[in-house]
Amino acid sequence: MITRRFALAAASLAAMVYAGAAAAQTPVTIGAIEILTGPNNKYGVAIKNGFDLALEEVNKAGGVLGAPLAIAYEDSAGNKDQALNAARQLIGGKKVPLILGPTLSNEMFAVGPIAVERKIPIVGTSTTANGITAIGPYVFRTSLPESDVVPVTLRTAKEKLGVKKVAVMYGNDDAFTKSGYDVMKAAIEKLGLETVTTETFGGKDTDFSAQLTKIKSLNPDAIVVSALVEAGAGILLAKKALGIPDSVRVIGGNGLNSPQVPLVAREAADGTLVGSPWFIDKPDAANQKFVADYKAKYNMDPDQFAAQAYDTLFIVAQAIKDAGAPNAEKIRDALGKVKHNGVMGPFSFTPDRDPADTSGVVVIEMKGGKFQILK
Amino acid sequence: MFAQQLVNGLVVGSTYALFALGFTLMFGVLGVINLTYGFYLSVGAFLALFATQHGVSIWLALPLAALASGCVAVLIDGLLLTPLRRAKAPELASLMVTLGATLLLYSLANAALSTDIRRFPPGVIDANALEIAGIRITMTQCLIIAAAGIIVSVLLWVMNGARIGLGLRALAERPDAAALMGVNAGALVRLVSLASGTLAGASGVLIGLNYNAIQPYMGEVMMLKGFAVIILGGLGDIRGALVAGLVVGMLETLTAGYVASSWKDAVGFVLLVLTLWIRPSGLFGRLAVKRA
Amino acid sequence: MSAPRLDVDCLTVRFGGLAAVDDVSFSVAPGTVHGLIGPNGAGKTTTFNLICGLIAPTGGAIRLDGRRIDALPSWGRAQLGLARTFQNIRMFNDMSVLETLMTGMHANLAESLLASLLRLPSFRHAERAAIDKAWALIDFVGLTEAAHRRSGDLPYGDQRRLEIARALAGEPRLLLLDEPAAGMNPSETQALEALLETLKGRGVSMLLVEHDMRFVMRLCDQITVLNFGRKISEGSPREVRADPLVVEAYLGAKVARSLEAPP
Amino acid sequence: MPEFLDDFLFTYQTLIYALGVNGLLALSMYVVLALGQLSLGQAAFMGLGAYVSALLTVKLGLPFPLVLLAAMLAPALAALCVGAPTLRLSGVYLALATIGLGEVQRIFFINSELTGGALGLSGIPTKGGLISIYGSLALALIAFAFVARSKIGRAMEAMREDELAAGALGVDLPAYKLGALVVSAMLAGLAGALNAHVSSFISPNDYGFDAAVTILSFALLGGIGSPFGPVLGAFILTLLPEVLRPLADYKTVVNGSIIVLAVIFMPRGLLAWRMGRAGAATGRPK
Repeated sequence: MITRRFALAAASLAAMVYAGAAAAQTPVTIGAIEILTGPNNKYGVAIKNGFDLALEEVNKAGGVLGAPLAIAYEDSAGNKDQALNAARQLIGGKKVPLILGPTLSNEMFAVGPIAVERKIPIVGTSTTANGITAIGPYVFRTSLPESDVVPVTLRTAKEKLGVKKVAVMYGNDDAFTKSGYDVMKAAIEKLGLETVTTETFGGKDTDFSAQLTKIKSLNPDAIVVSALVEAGAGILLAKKALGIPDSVRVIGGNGLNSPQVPLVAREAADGTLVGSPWFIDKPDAANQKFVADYKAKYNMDPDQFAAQAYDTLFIVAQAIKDAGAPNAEKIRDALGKVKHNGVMGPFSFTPDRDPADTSGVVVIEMKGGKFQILK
Repeated sequence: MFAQQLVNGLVVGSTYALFALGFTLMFGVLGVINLTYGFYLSVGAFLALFATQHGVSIWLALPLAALASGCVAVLIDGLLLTPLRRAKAPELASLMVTLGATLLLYSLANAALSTDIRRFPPGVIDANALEIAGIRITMTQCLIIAAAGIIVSVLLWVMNGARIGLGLRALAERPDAAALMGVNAGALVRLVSLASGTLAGASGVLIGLNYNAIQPYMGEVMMLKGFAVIILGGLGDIRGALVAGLVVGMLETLTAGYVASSWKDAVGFVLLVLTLWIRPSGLFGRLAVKRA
Repeated sequence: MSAPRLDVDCLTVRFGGLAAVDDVSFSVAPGTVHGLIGPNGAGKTTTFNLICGLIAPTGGAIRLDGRRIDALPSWGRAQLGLARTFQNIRMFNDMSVLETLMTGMHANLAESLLASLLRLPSFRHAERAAIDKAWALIDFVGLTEAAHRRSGDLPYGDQRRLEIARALAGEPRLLLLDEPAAGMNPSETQALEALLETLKGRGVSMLLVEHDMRFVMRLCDQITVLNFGRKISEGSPREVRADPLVVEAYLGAKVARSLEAPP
Repeated sequence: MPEFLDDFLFTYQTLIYALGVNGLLALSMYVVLALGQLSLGQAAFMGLGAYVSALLTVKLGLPFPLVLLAAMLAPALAALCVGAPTLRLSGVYLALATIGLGEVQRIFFINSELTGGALGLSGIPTKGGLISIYGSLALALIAFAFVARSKIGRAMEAMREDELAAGALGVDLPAYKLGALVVSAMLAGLAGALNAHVSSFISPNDYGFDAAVTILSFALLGGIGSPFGPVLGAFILTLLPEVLRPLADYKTVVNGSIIVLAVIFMPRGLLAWRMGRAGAATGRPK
């Protein structure tokens, strides 16, 4: 909480220093619900870092509607009830005209209906599960759903690497990895790939030898994995230890698109393929500035959660400006029309409030601990 | 493939056994289910991690970290359980107190160390797998299997043969009578805590080496499996813990390999429930009778 | 209520290879006080626990009025009218004296769950009757002043009496007393003896384990002597006292003890 | 409704519901602890109630009262299965067996198509609310307070203080233990069902080991001398993180400390209050 209050204070302070005239105004405050504590807080903290970095820039450039923009953070701790409480606080108590977050798709399934009930736009930056925006007409998301990314990855693997037979592994006890699997399964069928076996594991498992031994005996061309960092790195290590050849690539979902993977799996991570609208070494100038600023401010590398949050804040700020007033209904209408060119590439919403543009998606492969575009 | 799966099962099973040994020893002698036990596993792994990061050889870091975990175990036992023993509190009180302590310790560890997954520095141990007749096994895995076997033999020898074992068994069966017989109960309690904490710490280092995944909550995950193993083996039964660990590990691996990996984690708990229904005293049938 | 007859037939229990109670038989006749004595480790408390159902026998039979009870759990035997006290007092520390006695009436108190939930008249009558009966018992054992005190806070002698009263509350047909005078001072022992005499006068059968020989000899009609888990003698106090085997067992133990202890 | 009241109810609705549901859960824990047993399966029973009720509402559209009944019966059955074999063993077996139940159930929910796997069930229609939650809580409280002041309540306390002595007085120990576990499971199931129908979304990981420990800390904070203690404990632990926001970040630390401190220093609960056990005035007869 101390950190949260500090962040708020810092944000307003920054606004005062950089935007003299605007400082006189009470800030326009929007809400954000993220996992700031607990076992999954690395996602929430990265997102908050992304927001704060962008917020600084927005306020340096004069804020919105002649006033600084501020974010009131609420911690969900990854707990659905706490996320619900947070949303009700923000809507009923702080009367925010817009909510950013929450971090997990599960939390959005709980919180979304409340925002819809109160007609407050809510913008997920990391909620990639299927059916998120179907919750209601006020639920937006800026993260490309897995269903937009995974087919690109698999198609590229098929075309460039000649993958025909795949084995599938997914974490079945987590909504994120399970919905990632659902998307993979559909894409595999659509591309006409053969699935030799489908194996599951638990998010906290460390032993994958039984599943991989079985997979090894079935000789697939690639292993398609829907996992978060921990299990994903474990799978890569076990794959190497069991002597599955490097030519059998691991094709991952969003969960494997993390700088943590090579930190743990080291050389075993080489060859991993993921699709993403963003990766840290993306060469354009906007991204290089973002990465440099982020490193300078937080002394660590940004991940895609931070990048998505960074872009989202600009999109939201734009919408508030376009709306002309901090009014939920007007902001919602304006959001639908925003066009933004950020570190993730060109962005706009579909009529169903999902990201419209998938042209930014590239397939990247791990080489020597870094992602680079698959040639 | 079958042979490889058997080896996989043997490794997983030895891991469980290694973990369950100290757990069941604690129950067998001290008569409490000490839920903080899993935490000593995390302690061992992290201490060894920090030591090796500072250039200490793993062969030195392993025993030091294990022993340090043992000391933590003695400390926690002294803080939490000794007062309860003195007050002759019911056994469930100690179960609850260690439950609360577990929650506390893991939350603090998560806050201090973050939940990021970590790994030993490269080259602390030869990570390349040996390949014998198509079966691959790493050095660490051999070490785990050997450790489980050796530790069980030593424990059985101590409990049944050595002089100190007599005192331990007396303490287990009649704590008050043991005191009358001149057994220094306090010292023995500390010794048992030290021994089981050390076992937990050592298994933490080995597990961390084998799976390359060190996290504060690694002990918590192991703990749930640990319950199944010690019940199946019979609470307090050392030989039972070894066999049950191997059985659970093997069955899990075979379930994942030949039935469905989604049911792998259910194996241990189904065995637990079956044991309670059919033979609550565990595989070797030495029932931990309630003390009147 | 008629006093029952307790028959213990060839009772045996082994722990490991050791027979703690070995082929012991005796009977408690209706309305009598039966003593069970013997040197330390003779198997008295074990016999007691076998009769109450805390330990399962290896062999033999226990009958209450001719009905086998050795397969019943302890509460089943209590429901048939067997009540006991413990060698180390077992209080319900947080309960008041009055509540403790009401708890003692458990087996005989007719209160259904439904009646308690709905506070039906039947429930209220039962509770009122229980409270009245508890007061009568409190007066009987002389704890009137302490009626509302926490039983864990009572002095030792009062706790002993409360434990006996708790056992009596269930209107037992046979009362098993495990060293009731242990740890009492002479005046407390005297009060206890008077209490037990009164009970005997009311026709309650009792089985008594006790170390205080004078106490046992005065109170008991019949005595069974155990040594090393076996019955070595049985009869009236006078007969038992005269039995050379008994003298030897006790003397032997005494001599052995005096040899062990430094002068 | 005036706007400020509407805002207030909206803002604190989740909290208000959570207070009631957690109160019920604390009571479910109380029944077991009150006779000296420990169940770590309360979260599992809650989850079973939640899933059964949600499925019956969503798939079959059964009327709500019937759904609630089913949500109580299913966990009761599970409690019988786990409780029966462990009753004659020492209390640790029940504690470990209920942990096992929770895990088996979680694995089932994750793998079953019917329960939506890890994605859980979303779009559960809102049913019940203030009246059904607080009505159940009030009914349960009154029932437990009445039972506490009766033969059954005395037997339960006797078992907690000294099981051996209670047995010697004719208290049928296994029947009481099993009865308490079943009642406890039914209450937890009811709490789960009520919660599921006001939060629209449930998933398997909501009912894990952490939840079980939290429920235990409710009861231990409040103390088990009376049924009111655990409910108060639940209220405090639910409100505390909302009132003192800094505490929210350390919720698990707080819960853990409460358990440790309560057991070692205040075995009667931090809010020790024991209610009398007689169902009528205990004065001398006139």
